[in-house]
Amino acid sequence: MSAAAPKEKPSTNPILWVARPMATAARQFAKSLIRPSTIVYPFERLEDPKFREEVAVAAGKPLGVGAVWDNYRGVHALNIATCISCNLCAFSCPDVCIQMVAVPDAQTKRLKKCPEIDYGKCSYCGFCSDACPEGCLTMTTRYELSATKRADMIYSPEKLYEVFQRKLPMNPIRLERPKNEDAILLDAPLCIGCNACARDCPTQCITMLDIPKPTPKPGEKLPRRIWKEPVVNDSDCVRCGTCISVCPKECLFWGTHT
Amino acid sequence: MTVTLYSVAQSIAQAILGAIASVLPPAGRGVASAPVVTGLAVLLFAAILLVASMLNTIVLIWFERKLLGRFMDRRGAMHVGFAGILQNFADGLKLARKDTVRPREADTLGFWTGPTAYLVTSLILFGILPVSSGWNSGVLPLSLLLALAIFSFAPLFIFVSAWSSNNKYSLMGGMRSAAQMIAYEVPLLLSVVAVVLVSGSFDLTTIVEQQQNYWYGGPLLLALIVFVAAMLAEMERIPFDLPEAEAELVEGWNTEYGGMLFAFFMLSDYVRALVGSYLVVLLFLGGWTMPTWVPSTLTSFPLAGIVWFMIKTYIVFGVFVWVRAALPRVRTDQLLRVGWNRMIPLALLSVVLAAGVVYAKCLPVFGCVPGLGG
Amino acid sequence: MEPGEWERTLRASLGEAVVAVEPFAGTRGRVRFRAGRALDVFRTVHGAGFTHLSMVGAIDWVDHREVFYVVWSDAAKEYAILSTDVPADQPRVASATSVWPSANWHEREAWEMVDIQFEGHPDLRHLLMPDGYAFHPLLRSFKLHEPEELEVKVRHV
Amino acid sequence: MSEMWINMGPQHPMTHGLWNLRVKIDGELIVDADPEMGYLHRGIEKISEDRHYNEVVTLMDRCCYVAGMSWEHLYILASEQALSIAPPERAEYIRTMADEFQRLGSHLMWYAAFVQDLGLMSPFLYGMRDRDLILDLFQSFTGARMTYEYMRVGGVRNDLPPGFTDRARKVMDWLVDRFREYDALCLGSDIFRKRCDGLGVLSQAQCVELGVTGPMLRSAGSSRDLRKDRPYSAYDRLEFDVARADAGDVTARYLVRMEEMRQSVRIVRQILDWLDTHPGPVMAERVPRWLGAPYAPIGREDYLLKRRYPKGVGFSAIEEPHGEAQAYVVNEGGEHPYRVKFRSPVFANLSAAKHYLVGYHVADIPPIMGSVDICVGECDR
Repeated sequence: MSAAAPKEKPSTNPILWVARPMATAARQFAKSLIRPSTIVYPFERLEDPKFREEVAVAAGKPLGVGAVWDNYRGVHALNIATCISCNLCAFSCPDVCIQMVAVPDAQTKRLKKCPEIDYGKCSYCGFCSDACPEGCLTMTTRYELSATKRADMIYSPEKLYEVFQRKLPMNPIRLERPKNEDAILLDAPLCIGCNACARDCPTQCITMLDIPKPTPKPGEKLPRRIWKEPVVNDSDCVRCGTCISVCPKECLFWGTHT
Repeated sequence: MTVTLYSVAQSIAQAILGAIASVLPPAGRGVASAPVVTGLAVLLFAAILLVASMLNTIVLIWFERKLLGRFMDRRGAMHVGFAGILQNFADGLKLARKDTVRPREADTLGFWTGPTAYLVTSLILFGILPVSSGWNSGVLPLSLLLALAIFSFAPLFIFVSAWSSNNKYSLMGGMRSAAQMIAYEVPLLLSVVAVVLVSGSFDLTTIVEQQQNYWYGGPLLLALIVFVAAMLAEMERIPFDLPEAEAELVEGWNTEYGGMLFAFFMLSDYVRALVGSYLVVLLFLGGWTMPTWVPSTLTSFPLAGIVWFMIKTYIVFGVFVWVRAALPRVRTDQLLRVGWNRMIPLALLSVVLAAGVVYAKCLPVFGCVPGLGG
Repeated sequence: MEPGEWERTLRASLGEAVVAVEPFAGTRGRVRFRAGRALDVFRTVHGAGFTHLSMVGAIDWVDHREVFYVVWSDAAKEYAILSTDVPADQPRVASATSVWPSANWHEREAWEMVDIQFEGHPDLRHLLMPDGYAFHPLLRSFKLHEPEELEVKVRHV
Repeated sequence: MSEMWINMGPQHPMTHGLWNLRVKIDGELIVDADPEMGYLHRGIEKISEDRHYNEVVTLMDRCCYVAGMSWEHLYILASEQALSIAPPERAEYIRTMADEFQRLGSHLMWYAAFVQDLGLMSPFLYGMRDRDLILDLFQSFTGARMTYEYMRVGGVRNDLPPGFTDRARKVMDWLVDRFREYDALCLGSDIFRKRCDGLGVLSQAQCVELGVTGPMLRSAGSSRDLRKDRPYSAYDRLEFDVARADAGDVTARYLVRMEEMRQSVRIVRQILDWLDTHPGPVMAERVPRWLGAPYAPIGREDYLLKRRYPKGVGFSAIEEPHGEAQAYVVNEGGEHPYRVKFRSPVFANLSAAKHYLVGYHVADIPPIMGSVDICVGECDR
């Protein structure tokens, strides 16, 4: 395809030295007398859909037209009740700004680990809410979080729960899980049947099944272990890797079923 | 007898001193004697003039901010006071509270006196330029010359403060400023010569009164254009704001200034902008007078002269703002080339045209007027 | 041009200086050459139409270091990658600035990041790091989160 | 005045970022120039070595604050080659669209900054105002205005929200009208022409020699545009012309960028039509576990290394708003890239500063450097 060069003598050559820009500025002046494009921020907010329509009509400009605020990645909201303490948010955080801290569950009154977010470090990438398998950590349209102290930038799970209770528009985007997701596989000879994985599994998708105790050959010593083996229910598993982290023998690993 | 600013000041002084004298014992009655009254009246006159002019300047800044805002599709100052009219006071307060940092290597005397003298010389102009008949310091037969002479002090003080800042940007800004102002003094004065030729007087009041029926802006259009362009350069406003071209020279000659000294510069710039607009109105747009076909109800209310004068001034300044909103900055060499190669011949031409007007004793469009040419 | 064909062409003029031309998706191929005859390779490749040097980078493979050059030919509208291995204890390669002046800053960066000595470079001084910086951050031995002693010399003008 | 060095930067209104242009001047004439970089060096290439492939995307946004999406695209293309993953077609179109939005946004930002250097304040605000509309569009499909984190290895994070294409069309219509206004304010102004014509001239041969790319190269008569010459993503299926000018001066660069914006609008309109009629997945089906969802146990990464993944090297080059950007990603089978190397077009364009500055005046520095369109973030990385 031939490259169309911009015309060497464009039609916008100066008339009367500066008549064109002066006229353009005057036209813009006349236009903005009705309503300038600026949004008077604390009083007018683009996240308000009604205001968006009004301002677009009043200004005759596509102000805020493109903005879909539901998708906005702002301050997180955490539903403590549905959090399963899977650590995935903390794992996925590229800035390591999420810490899992123990808070009492609203219903059961038992302690459970929930994410605490340091907004001084957070980059609002959304990886944590993408990773959350239960959809309990989502991002909201809230973007005002100035604080006078650094400690105030650390949002405890309770504070994130408060944000949740405000019923702000939540980011509706949920990522589909990849179809060929790796599963937890067991390196069977290493396992000692200690139940640590099943105990700590946040979704209780690991069950310890009995395995037959082999009869030792003469001269062979049976390993000292419990004769059970974990079996992972892949459809319930959220792939958090907690079992791998707690396994004392490092016998669990990621892999695909062949 | 028309009300003049001095008569107002005199009556106020009279009243104050009279009240004081009435409560004093008889020995102290002398405070209300004529010399004391005159002295206090002069002081009051100066104070009123200063305060009113400063307020006017600050409103002018607000006016520019609002106007420029609309040109730029935004709102300008809007939160402090009605439509942000108090914003400049807030800014001034902020600048007054700030510390003025003097660079270690800077020259103390020049660093402090430069901006102060710049501001003072700019403020003196308010005492010379009449905003209505009688509303200046008195009848000065050469008030136009005096005003222009004081107006051209600026490059000296700018250069003093730029040099004593001991900063390369300041130095370059000061150099540019001096070169530019000197280059544009000439066409400025030449275009004023055209006005003086036609009016036959250096007295601003006389010049204005001669424009009762026709404004010099009409027959002396060329002189008006030259004068406005040269005035833009003298005021260092876009497109001629090279001395403080912030893109390359940070802030030009006031780079090192902060706090109140910067406020002095800022204020003086706008004082000069206001004075420039005053001069345009006085010399070319009829000053405080209005043509006779304007209904007399519109021109005969109290202080009508001042009101009309200010309306004209603000419109002229609005044009300056419009230019600022639409045009980029020119380059130093281009500016000087335009100044020496274009402006001066044009200004000379305008003088010749003015001489022709005087010779013909007629104004082309506005008809012949008795007493033309003094 | 296929990588194999190009290899034959290059070998015809360069002989043993070219180790191999490997296929590399999206480019004409990756030319592996011996660092000792770098300038000959640069001149030949430049003469073959690759007049534009886009990037010079270096990779620390711990036991040795690799320097790679990305060049572009306007005529063929194709990229090619030149790559050479240099020993880690003597990371020397001839500077490409005489052939492609645009290599200047890229080589300065490669030198300060991965410690490749470009011989014949006109102005091999720090570019991104402060003057007098004693480390080469993109070496694998430079770990993040470790304290470092940094002496910054400020240049006064 | 004798010759003297002045430091324009690191804090200087001309620099548009954190860098230092040291110029030696004789009066108002520039006799030597030496740009100093590194004030914004954040070691993105080093940090990338400790991050998962998708997590590097967060760095790419911060690499260049006006062209974050282009850099994401650049990095993702190289990573996909290194990991042997192909994105679905719809994702390619969305990426192309995002790329063109970014070009519009970046060029509008350039326009704003460039005219402001010339002392024109109002077009600055017009440019920023119109760029904001582009940011609104970005926000509606990525969820953020500047740091998008949108592209993923194997596709993009999410599909477009409903009604997006209509909104985008509205904004495109608005923008096309604005370009005429921009031209009137700049090209229609005698002062602008006097200041910019014949300024900062760089011939085509010099450009090639010094590695200068992008609008600067195309303004010197070359028609090299990677979108045409080496199409990536969906560019081979779209119709557009390469913007070109011959003079090689500041005005020519202005013309090229303006024309590029018009072409971008043209491309975006085609893509929007295509997207309306071709729904589909936006993520590749088969991606490694640690790429499909961005998680992996951080404390004990070696678990993943029980299995090595296939090795590979990826190289990508895209036509970024500033010029030709390249990425070189080495995948050694771990979950982190072994080495990431970027080529920033600004880096090369800036290294030639001496050649287009010497001989002009101090007052010419802002328009010349403005026409180079510097983004220090991507230059220093």
